[in-house]
Amino acid sequence: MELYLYIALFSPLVGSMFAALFAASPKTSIAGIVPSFLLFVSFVASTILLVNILSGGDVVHVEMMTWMATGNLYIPFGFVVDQVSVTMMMVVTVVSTVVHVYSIGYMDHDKSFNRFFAWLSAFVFSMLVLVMSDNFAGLFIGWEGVGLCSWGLIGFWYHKESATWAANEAFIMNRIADLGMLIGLFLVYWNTGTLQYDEAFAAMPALAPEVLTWMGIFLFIGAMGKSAQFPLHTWLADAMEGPTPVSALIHAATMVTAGVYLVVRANPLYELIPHVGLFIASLGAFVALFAASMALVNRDMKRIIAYSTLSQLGYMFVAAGLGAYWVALFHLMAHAFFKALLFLGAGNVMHAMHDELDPFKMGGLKKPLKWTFIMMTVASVALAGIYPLAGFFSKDLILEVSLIEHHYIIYSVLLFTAGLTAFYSFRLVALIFHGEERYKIFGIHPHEAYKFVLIAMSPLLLLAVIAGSFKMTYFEMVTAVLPATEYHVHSVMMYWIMTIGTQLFVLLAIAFAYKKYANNAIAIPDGSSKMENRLCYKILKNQYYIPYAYEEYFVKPYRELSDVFWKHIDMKIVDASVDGIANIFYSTGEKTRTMQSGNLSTMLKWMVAGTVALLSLAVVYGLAVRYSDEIMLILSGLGVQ
Amino acid sequence: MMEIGLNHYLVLSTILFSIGLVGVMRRKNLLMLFFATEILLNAVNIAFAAISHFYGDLTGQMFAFFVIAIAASEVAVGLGLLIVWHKRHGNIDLEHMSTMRG
Amino acid sequence: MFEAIAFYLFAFLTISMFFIAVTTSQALHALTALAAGMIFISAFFFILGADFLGAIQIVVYSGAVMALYAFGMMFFDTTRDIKEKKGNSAIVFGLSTLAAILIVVIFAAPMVSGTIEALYPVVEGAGNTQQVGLVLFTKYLVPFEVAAVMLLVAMVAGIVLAGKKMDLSLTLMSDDEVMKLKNEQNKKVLL
Amino acid sequence: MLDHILSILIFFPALAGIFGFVIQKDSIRAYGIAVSAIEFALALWLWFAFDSSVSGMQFMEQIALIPAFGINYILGVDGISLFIIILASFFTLIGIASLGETKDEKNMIITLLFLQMTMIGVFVALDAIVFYVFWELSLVPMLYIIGAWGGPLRVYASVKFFLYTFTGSLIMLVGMLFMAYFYYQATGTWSFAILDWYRLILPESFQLWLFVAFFFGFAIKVPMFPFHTWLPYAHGQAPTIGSVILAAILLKMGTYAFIRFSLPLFPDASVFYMFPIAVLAIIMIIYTAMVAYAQKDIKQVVAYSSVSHMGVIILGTFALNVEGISGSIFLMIGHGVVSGALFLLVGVIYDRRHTKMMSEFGGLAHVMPRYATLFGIMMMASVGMPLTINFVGEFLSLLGFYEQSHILTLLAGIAIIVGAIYMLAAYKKMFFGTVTNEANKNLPDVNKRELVALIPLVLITIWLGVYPKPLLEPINNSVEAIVQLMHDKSITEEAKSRIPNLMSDIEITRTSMQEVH
Repeated sequence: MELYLYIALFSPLVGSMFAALFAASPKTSIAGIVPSFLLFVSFVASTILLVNILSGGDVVHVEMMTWMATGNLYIPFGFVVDQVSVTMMMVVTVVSTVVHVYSIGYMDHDKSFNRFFAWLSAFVFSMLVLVMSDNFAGLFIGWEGVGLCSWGLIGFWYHKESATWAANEAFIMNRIADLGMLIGLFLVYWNTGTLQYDEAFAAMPALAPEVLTWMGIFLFIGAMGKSAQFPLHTWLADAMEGPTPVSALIHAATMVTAGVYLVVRANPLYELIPHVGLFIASLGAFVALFAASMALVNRDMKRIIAYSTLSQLGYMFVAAGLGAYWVALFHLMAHAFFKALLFLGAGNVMHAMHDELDPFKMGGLKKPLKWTFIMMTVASVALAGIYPLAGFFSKDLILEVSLIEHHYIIYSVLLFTAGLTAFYSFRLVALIFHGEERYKIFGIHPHEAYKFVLIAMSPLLLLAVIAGSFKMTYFEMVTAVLPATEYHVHSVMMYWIMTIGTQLFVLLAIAFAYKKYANNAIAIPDGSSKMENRLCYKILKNQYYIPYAYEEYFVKPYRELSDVFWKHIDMKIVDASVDGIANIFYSTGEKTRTMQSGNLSTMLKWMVAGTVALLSLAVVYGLAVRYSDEIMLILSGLGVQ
Repeated sequence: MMEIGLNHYLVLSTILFSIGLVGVMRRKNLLMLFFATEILLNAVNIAFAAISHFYGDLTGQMFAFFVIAIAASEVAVGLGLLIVWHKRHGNIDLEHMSTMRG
Repeated sequence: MFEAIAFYLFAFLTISMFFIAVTTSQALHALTALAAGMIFISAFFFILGADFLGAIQIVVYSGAVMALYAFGMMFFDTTRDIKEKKGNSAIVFGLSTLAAILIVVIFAAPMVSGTIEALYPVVEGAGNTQQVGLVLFTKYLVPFEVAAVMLLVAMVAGIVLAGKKMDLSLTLMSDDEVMKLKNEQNKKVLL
Repeated sequence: MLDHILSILIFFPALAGIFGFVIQKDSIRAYGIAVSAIEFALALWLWFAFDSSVSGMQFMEQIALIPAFGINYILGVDGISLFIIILASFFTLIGIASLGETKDEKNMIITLLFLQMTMIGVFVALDAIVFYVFWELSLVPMLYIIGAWGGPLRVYASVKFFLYTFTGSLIMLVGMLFMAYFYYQATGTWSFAILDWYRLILPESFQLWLFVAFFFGFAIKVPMFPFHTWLPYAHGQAPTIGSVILAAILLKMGTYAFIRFSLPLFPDASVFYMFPIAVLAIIMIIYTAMVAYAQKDIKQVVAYSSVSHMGVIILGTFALNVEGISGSIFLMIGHGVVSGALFLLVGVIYDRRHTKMMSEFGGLAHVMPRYATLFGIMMMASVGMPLTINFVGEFLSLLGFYEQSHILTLLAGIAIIVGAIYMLAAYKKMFFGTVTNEANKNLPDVNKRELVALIPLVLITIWLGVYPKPLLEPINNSVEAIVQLMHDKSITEEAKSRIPNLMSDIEITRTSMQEVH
């Protein structure tokens, strides 16, 4: 089994290096095919590991080699394939294999084709390190590794200013969170003496509650960055500057869920500190609503999906925060499938529309892009949580969890958000695929994506439909390591009312979206309509002015302060005082050179004066020695030691 | 007062020394400056001899001998230099010697 | 008693002679006063029992050094008054007095005057000259010889400096001629 | 030969440098490469022969110089200095091998060989006077390199460099003399041997003063805020090779000396000054990172980033526990490799365009993809990406200091944010976007000569990031000895509690201890 573990882990790395060999040479399709194949190998190996776990095999735990060892610190490169990580591995390898194959088609005309695959495979490797590591340090390696790859992929089209800006923003914002993560690691190490999961978690119940609280908070700050929780969320929407497969893989299915994974992985810690868990859940609920509200009015297809991702991450955190770790993980998995599908579909649309992102400029694309239409609709239905698609099982479960745990505010927020989700998802679908064919004005002739691309997407389509049916198998598997709380509404009546009510609410929202946006004469927002002039619309459109505020109150002051530090403090104070001291000597020399008038008589006078000065020093010293006791007495009387 | 001790000699030596200092500082004529330095040396010699006497130690006298020897050499070389300077410039005034101006 | 009278007398004489030497504007007066002062100083040496030193003082200073000065002065115009620009005499006297007071204070301080020990004690039953000879030719032999060499060097230096080109007056020559001469002599010691 | 390998390591390059004067101009480069390659091979041999399980000094040599004052020529190497020595010989080799078109190449190479002598001398000297001599001598070749081959302000920069560091080390010298005097008072014999000094326990008040005296010498060399202003000038004006050696090795002298002198000699003072120094280090980290962000000149960005990283090293050193000190030593190596490589990379573009202004560039990734890749790797290493060499050091340093203060570590951790900001901003300005400047359209990519220098550095960066054990193990052993020594020597309660007691058998600490009062 260890062999399969290594194959699963390292074949993406090999693929990445293979593609990197061709990074500087012109496009060769082999640079895309080989990494995709290797990822498939990785997927197969992961499946074997999954089967092993499912069939009751032991958890595979290997220690490859020592990484850092000094003092009491011992950090190995250790990997563990248990029920949680194998779930993540499956998600990662499935989605990334699909995305790789898809990218061969999507990036077909890009001159940096080879480089793209190098980065993409490197990302998968980092992500696998993240989920498979058996200690916090290994997690951090993967954590930073995915950040790096995300930077490289968001800024993949580095000639675009907006892309590179977004890449840097994502990296730096993640770094802010990583600091929290790092501090969390330090706390774990100094309090438990180890960074291994099993040993650290075993030592935690004995620790003081404050320490555990801080630990939980700092680790969660790390999770907030990667999972783009408020207030570190702005990077995710901007990250849509990257190629669409990247958005599908990194910013929907895998990397952004790392935060959820961390909380799930650290469940023994968060079990001990339910108040932090409640905070996580509240923040999750807030972000769910907050992100969904921003998605309502956005005019950028990818950003809408990104906000929806953000919103779904909020759902996951609600589940994780309330202690329903397996639910969070389940939603993570289901979400990965349908959200990746949604993004890939969006990628097809973009290709067809020559990188147009504004859905108001599309419309009626269901004819030329039939398959894409089907896929995106299915994915949206799944996202909205309609029975029997994947979203229903996972999302409804979260609603139930919040209800059962008696957090009614969270419940109502989530319920309302579910309606919003349905609305904006189908607003998008309606705008793109239905109604008038507005794209014709721009002289575009959309065409469907390559066949193999569509075939590559089909596994995701399938999974988005059927993922819900794995629920019980999955539950039995992961509860081997996660708390096995079953969430059942006590009365059957209540359950049915709730479920049907939710479904109806969601369906209503969908209908409303279709009614508003699927007809031929929709109002294209041009700043004239009454709604657009409302304050709340403006706030939503400007993303609550948060990016603006960051720019205004963090970025600009930082830049200005840096300038002040350099030009005024460093140059005018620190350096100037050094030069000032040097100048004192210099000017003393300049002034006293008149003493050396060359006139011997004057010099002789100075000589005598010097002699007198030396003699007086001798006298003073002699007196001081002679009367040292008295002097000390006087000084001590004055309070000098 | 009547018993002459070491301090009397030292005070005398000091007085002579300060007279020499006055000469050194006041004189602008190099020859006169040389005279003043002779006074300085002699003042010190008195102190040496006196200390030697009152402590019963000959080291002071030895030093005085060497001081005299040095004074003699100094006069010889100094006068030679003085004469050359006088030949070249026609005076031996300190005020005119300022080539070492910094 | 006699010692005290002699001390004060010679002290007065010496101080006044030296004072004249540093204040007079006549070179000849200064020279004469200096020579007299030197002789009076030798009196102290005799009082202190350093007979040999006293004799040397008279021979070397009043004899050799003064004669040297006298010869040297022949080269200069000594008859006329020496015109000197008077500086600020307050500084001059003030500094000197200060120096004198400080030295006295230092020498009079108990920690200095109380800690002197005889390194080469006076040998009993020998005359001063004999004693000096004993120390000078044993402990101080090397410095003595070095001093002798130094005197020789000084003598040669004096002759070279003062005696060369006595027939030429560099003062009366124009700068060009001096330069020419210098070039001809080619790096000989001239100036 | 192994018995005298340290002396050979010191004096071989110097002798070879003297012979260099008679070498033909055409063959001087080959000669220089050969000499530094032999030196590097010797350094590797030293590593090979080094017994990493021993915590004390190895390959000791001792020759009496002035026995009356206990000044001896004592050399020795332990886990702390071993790798800096190897790094020094490695960088001299790389520096000479990658030397671009330089006027007066012969003198440059000879100067570099002399510089190598002084650098290695500093790191192997175990006698304070010998240490001081090499410490000061190292200024001279650097003064020449900046002053003779530098930019337009080279004279100002070199004089400032020289005088500033010289002033600091004079204060250090006074401290050393006092230290020897105290040793004399305590034992009745003079000694300048550091290992002898280790046995001396000084009262706390003495320690405080002596610590300050040593601190000035070391802090200016590091350079710590606010003594850092010579560095940007020196880097800004120095030729590429000068900046590389300066950043990679010379700055490490200061931090190395902290570990060699300040910590074991004055454990109580180290604890006493720990927080003030940590605050300075944090100012260094954040403030200089911000200043780096404001720079317009890419070389200055790297220069200020050096200062910022040195702050982390200082912080790790003053963690006073094994994790922190090991981390700071490892970070010295890491920062040496990374900043050296970054300066080499800046040199690459400077050779082509003769400007270092970032506004002149933009979109270089299009024209020089290999260059952009190498720069990117090194930038990420500088930012502290895990699995690169810098991360190990930074992680351990911060981890170590976390035990001493949580809040300060949190502040110091901002390093990873601000570091990313200035580096990414600089990278974006230089490499991203479209090529706007005509002069950049046809720049040639990195050539073979430059690759020879850069590829090994990249490999080391990643190798030691993934597998730091070969270095960490010997470092760890020697650091444990130092920490235990500090614990045993410390007098005050606070110091005893702050410096961990490892309770292991370590020989230097078991020798006699004397109280001095």
